Amino acid sequence: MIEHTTEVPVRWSDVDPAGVVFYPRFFEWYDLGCELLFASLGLPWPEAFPRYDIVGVPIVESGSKFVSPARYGDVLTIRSKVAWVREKTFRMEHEISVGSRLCSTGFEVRAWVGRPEVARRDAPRPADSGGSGRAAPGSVRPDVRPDVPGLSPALFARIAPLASGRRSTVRTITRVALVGLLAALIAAPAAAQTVKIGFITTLSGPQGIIGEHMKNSVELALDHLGRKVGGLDVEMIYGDDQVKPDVGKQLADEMLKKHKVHFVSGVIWSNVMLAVAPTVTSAGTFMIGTNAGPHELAGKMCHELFFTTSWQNDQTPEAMGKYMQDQNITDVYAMAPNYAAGKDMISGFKRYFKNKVVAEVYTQLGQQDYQAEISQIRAANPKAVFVFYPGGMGIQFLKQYAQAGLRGQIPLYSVYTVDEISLPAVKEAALGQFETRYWSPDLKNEANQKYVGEFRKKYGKAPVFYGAQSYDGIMLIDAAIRAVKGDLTNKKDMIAAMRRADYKSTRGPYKYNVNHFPIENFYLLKAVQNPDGEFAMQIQRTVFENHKDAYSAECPMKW
Amino acid sequence: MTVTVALVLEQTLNGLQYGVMLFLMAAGLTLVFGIMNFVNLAHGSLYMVGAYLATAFAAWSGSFVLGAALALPATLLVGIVVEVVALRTLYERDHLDQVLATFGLILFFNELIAIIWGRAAIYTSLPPFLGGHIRVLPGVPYPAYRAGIILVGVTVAVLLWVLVTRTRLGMRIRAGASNRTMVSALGVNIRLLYTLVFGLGAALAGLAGAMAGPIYSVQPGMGEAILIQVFVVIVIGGIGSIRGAMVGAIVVGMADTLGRAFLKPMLATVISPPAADKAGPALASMLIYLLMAAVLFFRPEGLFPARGRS
Amino acid sequence: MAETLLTVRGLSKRFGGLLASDQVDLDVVRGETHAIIGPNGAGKTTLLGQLAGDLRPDAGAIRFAGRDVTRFDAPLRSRLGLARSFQITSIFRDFSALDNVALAVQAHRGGNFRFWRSARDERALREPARVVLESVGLGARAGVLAAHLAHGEQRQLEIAMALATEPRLLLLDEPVAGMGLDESQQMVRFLGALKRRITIVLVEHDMDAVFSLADRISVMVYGRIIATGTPPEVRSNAEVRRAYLGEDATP
Amino acid sequence: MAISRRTIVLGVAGLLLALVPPIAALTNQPFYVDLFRRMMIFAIAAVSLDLILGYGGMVSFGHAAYLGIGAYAVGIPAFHGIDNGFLQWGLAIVASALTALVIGAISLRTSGVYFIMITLAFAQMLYYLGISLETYGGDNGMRLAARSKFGGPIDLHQPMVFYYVVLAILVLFLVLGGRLVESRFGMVIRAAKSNEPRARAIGFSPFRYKLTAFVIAGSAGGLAGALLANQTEYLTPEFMHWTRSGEIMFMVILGGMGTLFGPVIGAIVLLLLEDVLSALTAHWQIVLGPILVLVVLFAKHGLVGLLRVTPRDG
Repeated sequence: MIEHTTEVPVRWSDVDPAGVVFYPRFFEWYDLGCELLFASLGLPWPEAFPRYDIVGVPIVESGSKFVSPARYGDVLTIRSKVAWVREKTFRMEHEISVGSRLCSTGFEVRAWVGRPEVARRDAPRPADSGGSGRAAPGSVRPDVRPDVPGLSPALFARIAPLASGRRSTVRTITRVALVGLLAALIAAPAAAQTVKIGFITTLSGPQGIIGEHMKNSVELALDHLGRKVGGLDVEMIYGDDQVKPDVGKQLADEMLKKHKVHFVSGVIWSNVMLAVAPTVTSAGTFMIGTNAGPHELAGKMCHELFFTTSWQNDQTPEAMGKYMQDQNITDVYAMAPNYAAGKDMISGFKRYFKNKVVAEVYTQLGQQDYQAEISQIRAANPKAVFVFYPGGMGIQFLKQYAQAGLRGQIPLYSVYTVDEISLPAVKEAALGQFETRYWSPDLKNEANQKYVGEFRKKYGKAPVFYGAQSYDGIMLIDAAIRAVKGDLTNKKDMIAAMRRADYKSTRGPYKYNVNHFPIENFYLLKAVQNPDGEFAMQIQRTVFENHKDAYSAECPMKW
Repeated sequence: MTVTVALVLEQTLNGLQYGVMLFLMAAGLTLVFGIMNFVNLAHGSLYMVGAYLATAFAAWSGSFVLGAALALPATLLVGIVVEVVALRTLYERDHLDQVLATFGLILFFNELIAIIWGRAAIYTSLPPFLGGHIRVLPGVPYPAYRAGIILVGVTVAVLLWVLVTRTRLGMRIRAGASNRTMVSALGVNIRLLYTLVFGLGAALAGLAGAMAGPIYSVQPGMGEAILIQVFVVIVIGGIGSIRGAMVGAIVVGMADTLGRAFLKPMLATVISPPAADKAGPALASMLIYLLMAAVLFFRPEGLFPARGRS
Repeated sequence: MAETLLTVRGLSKRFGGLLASDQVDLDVVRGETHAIIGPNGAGKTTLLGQLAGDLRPDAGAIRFAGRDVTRFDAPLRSRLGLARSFQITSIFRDFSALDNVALAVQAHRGGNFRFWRSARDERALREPARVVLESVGLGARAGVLAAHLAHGEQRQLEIAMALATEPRLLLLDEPVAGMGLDESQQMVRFLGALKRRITIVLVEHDMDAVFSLADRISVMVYGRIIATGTPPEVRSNAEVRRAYLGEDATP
Repeated sequence: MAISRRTIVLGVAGLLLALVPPIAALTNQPFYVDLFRRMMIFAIAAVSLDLILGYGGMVSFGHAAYLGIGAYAVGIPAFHGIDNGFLQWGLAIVASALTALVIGAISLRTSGVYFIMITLAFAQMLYYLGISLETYGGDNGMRLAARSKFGGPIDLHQPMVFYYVVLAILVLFLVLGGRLVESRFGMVIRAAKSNEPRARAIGFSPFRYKLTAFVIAGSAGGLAGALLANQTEYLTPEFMHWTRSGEIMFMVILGGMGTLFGPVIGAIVLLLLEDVLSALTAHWQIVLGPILVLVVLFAKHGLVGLLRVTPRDG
């Protein structure tokens, strides 16, 4: 779509005594943005209006939302674009930000107002003009009417050169061209639009296996949608963040500025998500998270353009806490790696587990040998052990726990430790292990059975929740684009569509919380061995129904 | 949590076992380092190759011992091929170039393994006959497999000691450690000696990998997780000295294990328990680095510097 | 008796079982050229190392120009005017000949914490260096990379570097070792001229060079000095002949 | 004379880098401004490491520690609402200088591989310290609320302005570095690298000068860290991980040790290689690994060495 960016320093005259911009100034800047956009199309108002006998493009309706204050000395970036063009009016949308910090979003609906007598005299009258009498100044010219919605290819072909700015043809084109031009340049791309989706995950290194599952699930989703998302051709751009936040941010910048993607999705790790999400949303693009759910994004950093198809990090341990509380287990020995997610897990567990926690032990990130900790557990002889050990750490802990003979003596409960990636590597060492999760391969709903079945057929192994979340992410985007009939510029309606989450999710139907985190069920799963010898996780019971995360209250968004 | 004598003894045993594990890795590294003055970051990759090969052979042959036995010569072969192809020309170069070249090898091996076996960790299990527990202490069952590791580690130490001190090859190795140029001047086919020593180092790493397979996670990149700790061991022990590697391994093994087990309770007696809860884990993970800095401060060449002032 | 510049008392140094210096006493008079000879492995280089401050003696004391320098390290002794050359040529191979000598001048000028002005443009360093280079006959080779100098030229460069520090005592460790006949004669001629200006301790195997340069000679065997005297005295000393020519030394 | 040739090359390099933003604006590819700015920031870190690695022969395997310190010197004040640029960057330089002084004083007592290992150890200690700093996000790291503020025209939120600030600092470092390595101070550390026993024999006691060089390199690394924090607007202890130190070392070696422009070229080539290769295949490391080995085997003096015709003078 047509877009134009300009930069304006905030001058002393724009601010009130407190140094904060006086709000009406934003409307002047919107007007400036609109004017410069026209100029960028080779139609500066002072020159275009007399040439096409246009009095002006007065504002019929305007509004603005103020997100954060701009101050004296800031340099504002004003991004203006034409949202749509109708018979008599067209809508401009603006965003004003300081660097990457959004200050305000606004819109103007403007009308064409032509000068009546002069126009009739020398303007060639298109066949279907059907003039409806004199257009009083201020009223709109009935004959200035391209056929709605798109423009006839012939007329478009004639004025297309204008877009490339060749001066010679301008004088011969009539006033109709002015309207036709805008409509054509706006409408045309929408028709042949390809939706670009950037997907950031980890593809190299040991954790690359998770990224592989996510990428496979996205590709499977595209197969199920006939390689079209929301009816539009789709271009996927994958990025390998190498588990580094600054690489993740650089990928996001590349996708936003170089590839100009419409959606960014994926991201496994909380620290990468905290670097990527704000970058994407402040650039006015949708961020559809498919794994990491740090509490900051569920709380004060929630954003209307951020949705996740996974969960908030604390919800899964909360479910385990509730289950163990309901079973009135006490004397629990809690363990996790010594990093932010580890602490989140244990605090989430204790939010619902009120009985006695014998000990809270944090081990070194990436530790291999847990024999010392296992001896401590045996000495403490607790009634149950609750752990969080993702990836390689989990495999090592489970093996060593079983090898130390504790598997039979002290029941082990865990979160994000036993999954379809680690299970094949530990097998019987995890038999009988309890985990809580929002999803499981054996969840009985039509979408999930299709996903699990097709994934197994195409990739020859069981899918894992990282994949299910990514599959849902694509489906969510598809539903949103379908709801706005392919008009990717209509973010307002896409947000509304996404909030309804009316797509067939692998977890079954769910609703969104105010902070765009799912309100969903959580189940207790157990590692069992199927008759055919394969180890799998099976749902035992539902722990939470429509469980909300604990941070949504902090989110300022209300809808 | 009461700190009973049995617990202290058990943790000491754990420390010993972890030390022996580190020694298996450190022996090969310090040998290559001492003889050829060669910094081999890819030693961790040979450890990984050993673990993968042992698991594959064990699955194919059905017996863990056979698997490990086959993995040794295979890793030896891989080591020799790598030495001849890439590393042979680097002995004269300075440590910086060796670090860069061997880091390139790490990247290569990790991706190669990921391509052949896939990125996910592969399944390994304890050998059935070592699956049980032995009553080392009353009331404290100790995993038989880990006792096995101690046994293997000690045997390897003794064999290495015999090889280095009692055999002709060992004499050349010790001479090479103290003065490389002199050894080559005396007509020893130094090129063959280097290849043999590198192969021996690779075999030792392969053995360590085979032993580690069942208890650690066998996945691409497993070598790097232990690499830094092994370097700490050989630096504390004194580069090039087998004795140094043994002592260094036990010291680091003990310090790391006992630190993780008792540092927090000990700290809690000195500072407030919540502060100890916070400081304990962080300090425990820094412990071996503090240890190394302290040792180097007092003995800049490690505890048993094998290298003469060449 | 002229003032003694260097006095060594009871100097001993042990490497494991080997006693490299065994209670060595030595006096070097200012202005003299004192040679130290002895069979290979007699401990000459170890003695020189202790005098220069590279090796720390196990026992004994070294006094230089009236000060006890036993505890001083090599850089400090050098700054006190005790310069040395090495048995195995040791120069700054990737610097030009002139740079090598200029560095020696700079070491003694001090003021090394200067970060802006290029050292190669400072006349105060380059001129004295060029003069010393000329004096050893390497004037024409100033710009050549040290690594590219011939073996003999590198030995001359080492001496030039020592001289550039304006030393009061020069420790020379086998200056003519590995040189061709005419090269060593040229070096001996050079040292002959030098010995008038500066006190020299000369460790050397080439007897022609020793007897043509040395005012006094000390003979060292198995870490001990068994005789000191003028060249004729030492030549006729039975003890020396037995040590040098084996048991049945006939006069 | 070498100096003029160096000024010419400096001028050309500066010009080329200065042209990137206008070209990016013309081709409507603003992304390349960010990409090249990130490369220049790592080039600054590489040049600072080259001072002690290439010229001083001190193989510090923990130089990323100063990147981390510099980044947190911006992040922590910003967290408490202080986003004055001069204060933050000043703190970055001072804090990393002090850390370098402590680490250097202990490490420089050792040499060879022991020096490599002890510098690595200190950096890992700071890495684990960073992970346990819960108030500042620990392992998750921390968002930088706003980029350093300097007032007036220098507003880092403007991609172009920030780009030219970084370019100016890089050029400044190259000029200062060029002078420093030729100065009396530079000659001492280069002599100590070339032949330490000989340097001691002619009267230098190199420890003080090597330590000073270590501190200078550390503080420069700290400034690079401050720039990196502003570039990514996000900081994590992972900046200090030993693999990051390895990356900076590779840039110096790849480009050419003991030259000023080597590290700049090394930084650009390595980061471009990573960016391009990772876009091509998920198994990009199987290509990068052997490339590193080949560079070590055949390009002894790094890429600059390949370009330079005359042998490198002292």
